[in-house]
Parts: sequence; C-alpha cells; structure tokens
Amino acid sequence: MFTNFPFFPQQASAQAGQVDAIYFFMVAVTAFFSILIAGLVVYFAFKYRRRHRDEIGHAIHGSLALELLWTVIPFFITMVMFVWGAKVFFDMYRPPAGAMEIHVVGKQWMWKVQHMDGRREINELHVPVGRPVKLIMGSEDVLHSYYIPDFRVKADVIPGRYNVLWFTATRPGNYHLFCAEYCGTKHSGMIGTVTAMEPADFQAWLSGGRADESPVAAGEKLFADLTCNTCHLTDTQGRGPMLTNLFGKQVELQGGGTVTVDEAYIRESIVLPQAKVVAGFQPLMPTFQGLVTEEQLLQLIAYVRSLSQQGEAPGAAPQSPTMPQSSSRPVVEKK
Amino acid sequence: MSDGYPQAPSVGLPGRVSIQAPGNPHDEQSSAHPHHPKLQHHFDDMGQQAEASTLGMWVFLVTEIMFFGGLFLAYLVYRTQNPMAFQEASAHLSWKLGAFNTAVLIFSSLTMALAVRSAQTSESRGTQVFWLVTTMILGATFLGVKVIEYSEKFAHNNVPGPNFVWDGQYPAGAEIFYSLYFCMTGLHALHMVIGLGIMTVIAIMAWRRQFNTEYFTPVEITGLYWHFVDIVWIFLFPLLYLIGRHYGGH
Amino acid sequence: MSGHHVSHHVAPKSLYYLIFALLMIGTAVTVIVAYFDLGAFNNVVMLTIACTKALLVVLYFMHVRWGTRLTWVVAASGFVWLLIMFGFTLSDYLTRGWVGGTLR
Amino acid sequence: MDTLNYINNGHGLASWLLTKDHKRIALLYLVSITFFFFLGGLFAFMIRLELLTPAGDVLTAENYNKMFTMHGVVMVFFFLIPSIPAVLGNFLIPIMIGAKDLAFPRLNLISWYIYVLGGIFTLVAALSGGVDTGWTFYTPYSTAAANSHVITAALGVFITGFSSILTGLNFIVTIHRMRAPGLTWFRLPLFVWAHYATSLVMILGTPVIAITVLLVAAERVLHMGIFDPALGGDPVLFQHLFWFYSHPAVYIMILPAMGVISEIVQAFARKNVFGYSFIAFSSLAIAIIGFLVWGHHIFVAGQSVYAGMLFSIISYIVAVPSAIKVFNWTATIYRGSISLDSPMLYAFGFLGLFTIGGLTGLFLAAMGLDIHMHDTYFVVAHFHYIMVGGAIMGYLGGLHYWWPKITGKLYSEPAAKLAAGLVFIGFNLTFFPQFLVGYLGMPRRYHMYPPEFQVFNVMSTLGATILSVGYLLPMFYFVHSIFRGKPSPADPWGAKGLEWEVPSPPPTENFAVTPIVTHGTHQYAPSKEVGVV
Ligand code: HEA
Ligand code: HEA
Ligand code: HEC
Ligand code: CUA
Ligand SMILES: [Cu+2]
Repeated sequence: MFTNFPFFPQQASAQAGQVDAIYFFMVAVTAFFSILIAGLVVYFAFKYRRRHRDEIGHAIHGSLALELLWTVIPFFITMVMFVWGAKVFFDMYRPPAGAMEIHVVGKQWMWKVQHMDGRREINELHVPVGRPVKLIMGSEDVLHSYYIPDFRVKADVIPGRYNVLWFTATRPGNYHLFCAEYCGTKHSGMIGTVTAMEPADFQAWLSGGRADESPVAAGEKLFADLTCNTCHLTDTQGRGPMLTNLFGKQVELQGGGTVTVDEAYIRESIVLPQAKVVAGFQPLMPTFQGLVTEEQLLQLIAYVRSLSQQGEAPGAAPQSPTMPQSSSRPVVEKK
Repeated sequence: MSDGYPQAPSVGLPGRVSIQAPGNPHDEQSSAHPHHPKLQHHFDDMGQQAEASTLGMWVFLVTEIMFFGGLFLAYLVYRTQNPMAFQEASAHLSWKLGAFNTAVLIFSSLTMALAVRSAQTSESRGTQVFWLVTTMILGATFLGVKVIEYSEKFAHNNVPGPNFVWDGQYPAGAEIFYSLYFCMTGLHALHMVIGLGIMTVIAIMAWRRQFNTEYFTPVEITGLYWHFVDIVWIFLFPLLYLIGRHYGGH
Repeated sequence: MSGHHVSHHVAPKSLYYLIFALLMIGTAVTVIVAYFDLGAFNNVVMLTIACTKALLVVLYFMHVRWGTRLTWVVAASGFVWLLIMFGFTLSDYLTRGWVGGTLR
Repeated sequence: MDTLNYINNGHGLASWLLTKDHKRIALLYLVSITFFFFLGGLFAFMIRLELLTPAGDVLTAENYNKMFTMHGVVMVFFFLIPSIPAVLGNFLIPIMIGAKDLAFPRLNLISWYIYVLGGIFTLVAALSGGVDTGWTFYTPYSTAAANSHVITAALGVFITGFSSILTGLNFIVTIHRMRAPGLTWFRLPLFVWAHYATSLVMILGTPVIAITVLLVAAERVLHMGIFDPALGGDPVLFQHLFWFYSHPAVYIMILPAMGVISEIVQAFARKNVFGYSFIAFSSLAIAIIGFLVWGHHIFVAGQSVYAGMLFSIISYIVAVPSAIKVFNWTATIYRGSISLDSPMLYAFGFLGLFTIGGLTGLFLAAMGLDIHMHDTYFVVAHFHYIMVGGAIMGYLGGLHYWWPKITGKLYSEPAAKLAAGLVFIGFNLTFFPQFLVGYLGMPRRYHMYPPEFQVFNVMSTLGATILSVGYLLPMFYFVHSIFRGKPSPADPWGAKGLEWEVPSPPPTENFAVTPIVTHGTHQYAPSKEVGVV
C-alpha cells in the first residue's frame, strides 16, 4: 500500500538548493527554540513544583537586561532570515536573459502550453535540463497558480495580466505539476507532469510531435485576420503607430508619461486600447476584448515582438549569478 | 481536596479590595448627590456616563472611517490605473449639483452644531427642535438632489452592470468609475437616511424637554455622526465631481 | 481616570458662523481651482482644501478642539490608519514596474 | 439556592434572552460558540475522512470544497474570533476592573443578536448547498465563477463583523472609562491589556472586511466592475483589502489567548509575571505592527517585489514581541510554586505549540521560501499550530481556570487532565505530519492527492480522531459539574485578582461597593515593588 513515501522533495532545479538552504536554517532555529522553551518549561515545572499547599513563588518582577537580551537576539535572527529570504526571492524573480520562453495559459481546469516553435501540450510540460526556461503565463478565467514542488517554484496566474515563472531544471525526470491557487471544483485535478529531458532528447521530442504553427506565425496570421494590418502599416502612413522595432522601447503617452513596451503593455493595448493612448494618435483603436482568446493574445504579442530585435528575448536583466549551468551548457538557439 | 483543588494560601497578600463602608450598598451611599433620572445603574455619575457615550461614538466613527476607507482605497488604485477614463467619466457628473449639495451639507452641519449648542445651553425646546428640523430639511434636500442625479444616470444607462452604456472613449474605465461612484455616494446616502431617522427620534425627545445642560449626550453624539457624514462628502465632492475638470473642459 | 465631569465647553455662535463661512469659501475655491489647469497641482490643491475643511469640522463642529487628549488620539488614529492602509497598498501598485524583465 | 447570584437572579428564557448582564451574555455566547465549534469540527472531520485515501472517494470534489470553506468560515468568524473575547472577556473584564457592567450593556446584548443573525445566514448558506470559495473569498472566482451560495455566506460574515466591532468598541470604552478607583493602567491584569489590544484590531480592521465583502456582493449581484478583470477590475486589490483585515484578525484570535496564558501562568506559579510592562506593551505592539504585514499572504500573487520586501521585514519585526512574551512566561515559571492543574497543562501546551506555530510562520515570511510553501499543507500546519495549538489551548485553559467562577461548580480534575493529554497528543499527530507533507509539495484545498502523500494523511486523520475525543470530553465533565459538581469557593485556586474576590458565581452587580484598588494583580508575596510593578 504505502510503497513510496518520500520525506523530502527532490532537488530538481538550480533554485531548489537555495530554497532548501533557508529551510534547513529555519528548521535549526525552530528546533533550537522549541526544545529550549519546552525543556525549560518541563524542567521548571519539575524543579519548582508546589511542595505544600500554601507555598507561593518568589516575587521576581523582571530584569531589564534579560528582557532586552531576548528582544535583541530574536530581532537579529529574524533579520538574517529576512535578508536571506529576500535575496533568494530576487534571484528567483528575475529571469536571466536568453531564457527559453514558453507560453502557458491556465483555465478551469487545465494547463495549456505552447512552445515557441509551435508544439502544444496540455497538462504537461517538457523542458530541457540545464537551460533557463521562462514561462509567460496568463489565465482565461480565474486565479490559478503554477507550482512545481521539485523545482521549488510557483507563481499565481492572474486573469488580465501576465506573470512570469522561470527555472532551470537540473535533473532529467518526471515531476509533479500542481495548481496551487484554489480555482473551483476540479482544482485538485488541475495537475500534470513536468518532464525534464537532456537537451538532445528534448530536441528530438520537439521535432517528434505534430507541431502547430509557431506562435509568431499564428500571430502574423491573426494580425491579418483581425485587420490589425489595416491600421498598423509598415510605414508611418497608417492610422495607428508603426509596430516595427517597438518592443522594449519607451513610448510617450497622451496626457504625459511614458511606458515601456513589454508583453503586458501590448496586451493592454489590444484589450483596453484606450487605457494608454500613444501621443500623437487618436484613440481610434477598437477593443479586441472578447474577440481574442488568451492564447491568441500571446500569439499576437509574440508576433509584435518578432517585429523588433529578431529572436532576442526582452528585458535584458543581468544574468543571475546563481545560474552557472546556463553558461556551461550550450544554449540552444531559438528558431 | 480530592479533586485536586488547592485551598487559598494562608500566606501572601490580603485581597486588594478595601471595602470603604462594609454592608453599605451603593445606592444608599450615593445619596450625597441625587440620582439623575437618566443615570444608568452601572455608571457612577452623569459625567462618567456622558464621557463613555461620546468616547463610544468617536470609536464608532473610527470604524466608519475605515469602512469608507476601503472604498477610497479602491478609488485611489483605479484612479492611478485609469486616469483618463476617470476624468472623462467624472466630466459627465454635474458639478453644479455637486457643489450645491456640498453647500447644503455644510449648512446642515452648521445647523446641527447649533442644535447641539441649544441643548447644551438649555435653550427652549422650540429652539432645539427648530435647529434639528432645519438640519433634517437640509439633509432631505441633499437626498432629493441625489435622487435627481441618480435618475439621470439611470435614464442614460450609465449605471454599471450588464446594461451599462458609455459613448465616450473609455467605456471600461468609466464603468469602474461609476461602480465606485454608486457605491460611495450610495453608502453615503444610506448614512444620511439613517441620520435622518435618528434625528427624528432626537427631535421628539427634544420636544419632550429631555435635553438640557445636565443631559444632552444624545444630541451631541448625533451631531458627531452627522458631521462625520459631512466630512465624507467633503472628500467625495472633489474626488468624484471635480477631478480633471480642466481636461477636455467644458 | 480623568475626572467625571460633563465637558461643558460652549462655543460662541459667532465661531460656528465663522467656520461655516470658511467651509463655504473652501468649497468655492475648490470649484474655481478645478477650472484651471495646474497639472498635478490641481489634485494637490483640491485635496489640501478638502483636508482643511475636514479638519475645521472635526476641530470646531465636533468639538475636538476642546476635547480630552483621548478624543484627540482616537480621532487622529482613524485617519492615521487610513493613511497606513493607503500607503502600504500603494507601495505595491507604485513599485510594480520597477524590476525589469518580468511582467508583474 | 441560598445566595442570590447572576444565575439564579431571574428565571425563564426571557430573563436570559433579554438580559443586559454581561455575565449572562457571556454564557449566551458560550453556548452559541460551542455549537459553531462542533459544527466546524464536523466539517473538519469530513475533510479528514476524505483525505484518508488519495482518490477522492468519500465526497465529491464539489462537496469537499464546500467542506473546507464552511470549516474555515465557521471556525474563524463564528468560533475563534468571538471565542475568548465574547465569552471570557465579556464575563471577566468588568469584574477585573471593578465595574458593574460593560459601558454599553444593551449594545452588548445587541452584538450577541447580531452574531446569531450572522450565524443564521451562514447556516442557511450551509444547509441550502454551501459555499465553495474558500474562507478567503478570492475574486474573480467568488464573484464571477462560483455558483454556490456566496452571497448568503458573505452576508453572514458581514453581519458578524458588526458584532465584533461592537464588542471591541464596548471593551475600549469600558477599559478607558469604567476602571475602579486606584486601578491605574499598570495595575490592570494582563488579560485586560490583551483585550484592549484585541479591541483595537477589531475596530480598526473589521470595517475593512465589511466593505470588501459588500463590494464582492455588489460585483456578484449587480455585475459592477470592481475586482473582476473582465470588468476592468484588479483581483489583487481584493487580496489587499481582504488581508488588511484578515492578517490583523489572526491577532484577534491569538492576543486574547495570550492574555489568558498570562493569567494562568501567574496563578499556577503563584508568582507575579516576569516583566509586566514588556508583556503589556508587546500586546499593543503586536496589535499595531500586525496591521503592517498583510502582504505576506500575497508574495507570489503578483504583488510588487518591493512591497513584498516591506511586508516581509515587518512580519519579522512583529514576531519579536511574540518572542518576548514566550520568554517572559517561561521566566515567570522560574522559582514559582508550580502546580500542574488542568489550566496550567493547557498553558504549557500553548507555550510549546504556539512556539512551533509562530516559528513556522517565520518560514513563510521568508519570501524565497514562501514561493515553495505558499498554499501547501505547510501553511495549513502553521496556522493550525497557532489557532488550534495556541488559541484553542488558551481558550480551553481559560475555560477550565474560570469555570468554577462562572458556574460556581468544580469539575473533575482527573478527567480534565485526561482531556488535556488527549488534545495534546491528538493535535500533534494531526498537524505535525502536515508540515512534512507540505514541504513535499502537497497543495492545500486538494480533494485528491498523489499516493505518495498518503502516509502523512492517514496519521493526520488518526490524530484528528483522537483530537475529537479530547474535545468532546470536556463537554461531559463540564455539564456534569453543573449538576453534580461540588460548589466552588470564591477562590478555588488560591489565585489573586479582583475576580477571585467576588463570590462564585458572582452576584448580578458584581460588587456591592465599588472596590478601591491598591496594587496590581497576582501579588502573592510582599515586595518593595508591590503596587508599582
Ligand atoms: C492566530 C493565528 C495566527 C497567528 C498568530 C499567526 C502568526 C504569524 N504568521 Fe500566520 N497565518 C495564519 C494564522 C496565524 N498566523 C493563517 C490562518 C494563515 C493562512 C491564511 C490562509 O491563507 O488561509 C497564515 C499564513 C501565514 C503566512 C502566509 C503563508 C502563505 O500563504 O504563503 C505567513 C507568511 O509570512 C505567516 C506568517 C506569520 C508570522 C511571521 C507570524 C508571527 O506573528 C508569529 C510570531 C511567533 C513566534 C515567532 C513564536 C514565538 C517565538 C519564540 C519562542 C522565540 C524565538 C523567536 C525568534 C527567533 C524570532 N502566516
Ligand atoms: C479556528 C480555526 C480552526 C480550527 C479550530 C480548526 C480545526 C481543525 N482543522 Fe482546520 N482550517 C481552518 C481553521 C481551523 N481549523 C482554516 C481557516 C482553514 C482554511 C480553510 C480554507 O482553505 O478556506 C482550515 C483548513 C483545514 C484543512 C485543510 C483543508 C484543505 O486545504 O483542503 C484541514 C485538513 O486537515 C483542517 C483540519 C482541521 C482539523 C482536523 C481540526 C480539528 O482541530 C478539529 C477538531 C474538532 C472536532 C473534530 C470537533 C469535535 C468532535 C465532533 C463534533 C464530533 C464529530 C463527529 C465525529 C467524530 C463522527 N483544517
Ligand atoms: C481602427 C484602427 C486600428 C486597428 C484595427 C488596430 N489598431 Fe492598434 N492602434 C491604433 C491606434 C490609432 C493606436 C494608437 C493609439 C492608442 O494607443 O490607442 C494603436 C496602438 C496600438 C499599439 C500600441 C503601439 C504603441 O506604439 O505603443 C499596439 C501594440 C497595437 N495597437 C496593436 C494592435 C493589434 C495587435 C491589432 C489587431 C488585433 C490592432 N492594433 C488593431 C489603431 C488600430
Ligand atoms: Cu487552477 Cu487551482
Ligand atoms: Cu498573516
């Protein structure tokens, strides 16, 4: 019956070790203080047990020195915890440049995945080991959360927004994928498997299946089908701004202010075009909310992005120092 | 002992109650200053009772601040997210009606303050009731104007919900604005209705000559409540009616 | 315990009229200001006036000016807590775009 | 019936349902809260039954989701938040400060009725099919997707919120205005300090959950765009508003228990507390700083990382006053005269379990670690360690400690010791495995789970069974004591405090004469500091 019961999750990503290190530190602190308190309580209860009915305790009113001591010590211990926890969070928050991108869409109750070359999967995710992978995630309905315990990563998937999760798998194998944010009846069924593969196997897998169009190609088609191209021409004659070489740039807005063009901004430009109007243009663009699915949005975004620096991933965040693997292994070029 | 209950120790300090006059019940003892008929049994004197009531009202107003505060926070967040939409939507409210209502409410605050004062200085019941009723009339005027404003919004289908219609540039943001507009002004109006109800009772009590220098706490705390409702409006008016008036101005 | 006396400060009527006049002037100024484009200052001015008006009401109409220290503390705490709620929530909204490379 | 006391002073249902006596109202609360505790416990038991096996075979997924939602809602809003304040606080605060009643007795009765009304709404929601949003009511699921009785349940929460607000208001005014002559702030029992701090949280936080729930209702019923992104709203704003109340609310649950522990530790060590002012001020510090940490619930929910850091560091700062308390209580036992009566056993249980629960809170406040732990059973274990291991231990300890005062009867001490032991063992068996399975990655609110988590879940269910026996036992010996128990003297424990100087049970007016207080509580031995503390 109970054949397989682990006590500790596997460390299958580059981040896992960092997280576990804090964990062990915390366990040590907890064990120390719990045993200290419990030990003292039991010892005192025995040592000073009431010996006759009318006995009373000693009137000790306190000791400022002692109390300051046990104010200051916990304070410093917790500050170590804070700094350490925040540092690890930062490392896990910023995806390194050049990470392999994968689109993920959560909906009740499944995970839809599309790789950049078009390969789709549902409730599964195949990734190569040794290479940073960045998931760009959106939701079609309610909140979900993408959680891979053995990688120690998790991020909520929020409708109306994109959230990013990144990791570098280090060990080939199959790992649990859970939805960790309660999302309705089959929340506990919104699970799947993450398969980490050696890069060569991964390449074989990628080319093995029936690949759909790549998101960029699909986006290009949508761009025509949805008549985006009637306003956004490749020259400055259109009613809308030119989208070439737009990604990553700063855009001046009507009414003051600028905004950096990222996935979220393009998304907003499509579903809520009036929220931020580009300076020098009329707010003519109609909303496409309800006309495009979350997946199609991701494809449109991929296309708009492809009109800029070919193939380069956005957001040139500094290479995370915690990612030695990404340099030691050959980085597979994106098509 | 078999139950394991210890007896009271025979050592240690004596109890800390020093009975002043053993066997002398409280009621007789207080014959020095006669009981006010409005003094509740668990208070020592009228001063303690009055202080407790006003403090209670202040604490209640703090909870009211936090209650409206949630709405103001939502306003703040959505305003920063949709500045243009909020300006556009706000421009469709009549600032004239808003300003008129502001004046009405401020005026009612004045009459309320005078009502409290008239009770505090034991003025005639006619004066007390006059100020209270004036306050109520002003409050009712405010609500009347609000009805006009609301029905105008209903007529134009500017009420958030499935039937929301917006012919401006920012339908989504405008809908959020109007959601907040109706929640904020609606709750504010509800508070005024409750205030009018309380004031009716107070006015009747005043007519029955229940308030004077000795005892006017009910009028006082009603006043506190009414002024608070006024303060909420003091913020609602510029936030809802005036923001970004100059933009695309009229 | 502060002595059990009914707080008996009776403010002169003229003071109430003065406060009333100030409140009305404040309202008028707010409306006028709204018609000039002062950029971000519009909001600053309008909110400053609103706060001042609220302060006048609290201090005079609501008698806090003559109240006990406890009343001061209670009245102030409501507003302080409100600011805490605003400030900490905005600490999220206003810093969301700060880290490059993510979409949060 | 020899002497007149609050129990025999008036008979018949009406004399109870229309009473304005704080002691009788406390008993009304006791009865209704006990009902909700067992109701919540029943839901918990269904949860544990389902989780016995990995496959979802006992309940349907939908029913399971309703179970944990109703369990959370009932336990938090209808049991734990009102538990100690409304029962023990209501009963004891006026007596402890030498007053005849709370400042607003009628309001006190009204709060009970409001509580009952809210409870009825929740029961209606439960009986008519239940709610499945989780006790957190996260949008847009609660406003746009769930098709269960969200509005009814939300209104229930909204309504009881006002009960809580009015109780807090009453306590604050009472503590400020009704203290007996000579009872300065620094002579107040620490129980009263703790309730003062709790009341601050109640009045400053609860209105925010009220308005939030109201907005959820508006969005759900009228389809106003407020939180639903499809209507232009922001779901994370809901989470801010929700946790702005609900984090401080966890201190509504633990602070009163800390007050109880302060009293018990002093009484059963026959010794005044070590460092009175540190404990008193740490209650205030927890209440106030506790308002600034709510964002630690949404580290991975799309909150800005900078806000996350702010909330994380303050979460650590708020842990320090809790640590101070634990150390001070431990120091209080040092050189005391310790008797291990059942209240003291509960207090010791509290010390150990709260320490573990609190320290595991520190795991969660570490942002990098919370990425992994958020919404796993580690969180479930953390909060049950504090809420069940801490707060309920405190509540039960207090109930045992003051039971002779409340009823005038002595219960069977051996039975009470047995129950305390069962609760302690059952509790640890239930929730310790959840730490392990949580770190393994088992998400919470899961109806089914992978088979390798089963061992831990079987242990957990086994523990919950023992735990329920431990919780049912007091029902028997408490009820038995009312009918068969020996009468209790005014001060059965040899404790010190105004409440032990009035008869058991106290007369309706508490004190024939307003007492004059000359020194602080729990002064067992003369010392030069007496009266100054
Ligand atoms: C009574 C209830 C209660 C209390 C008191 C606490 C107290 C604390 N809680 Fe807990 N918590 C909950 C109830 C409670 N919590 C609930 C219900 C949830 C889940 C809600 C949901 O999502 O459904 C939750 C979730 C929760 C989270 C979110 C987890 C997640 O969802 O990802 C976090 C994160 O920071 C957290 C942290 C803390 C901290 C730091 C404390 C601190 O205040 C603890 C302080 C105490 C100590 C530290 C112990 C005593 C100290 C010593 C003995 C000395 C040694 C000390 C040091 C070295 C510092 N809690
Ligand atoms: C005060 C708060 C409180 C208390 C006291 C408890 C008490 C218990 N809780 Fe609860 N719990 C919460 C607050 C609380 N819980 C909250 C807020 C959640 C989150 C909800 C959410 O996710 O939305 C939660 C979630 C929660 C879960 C996670 C569900 C999930 O995420 O899927 C589990 C699982 O084991 C659990 C178990 C228990 C158990 C075994 C007890 C035991 O201590 C209960 C023991 C008591 C009894 C068992 C009652 C006595 C006995 C009877 C009435 C007889 C019953 C009949 C038979 C035995 C036949 N709780
Ligand atoms: C009716 C004309 C029209 C159509 C059709 C249209 N747009 Fe636009 N678009 C505009 C205008 C005008 C603007 C500039 C004003 C603004 O920001 O709203 C714009 C702005 C944008 C921007 C922001 C550009 C910048 O420089 O910041 C993006 C991205 C965009 N559109 C993408 C799309 C996509 C994708 C589609 C199709 C799904 C589309 N548009 C369809 C007119 C149009
Ligand atoms: Cu998707 Cu839970
Ligand atoms: Cu918290």
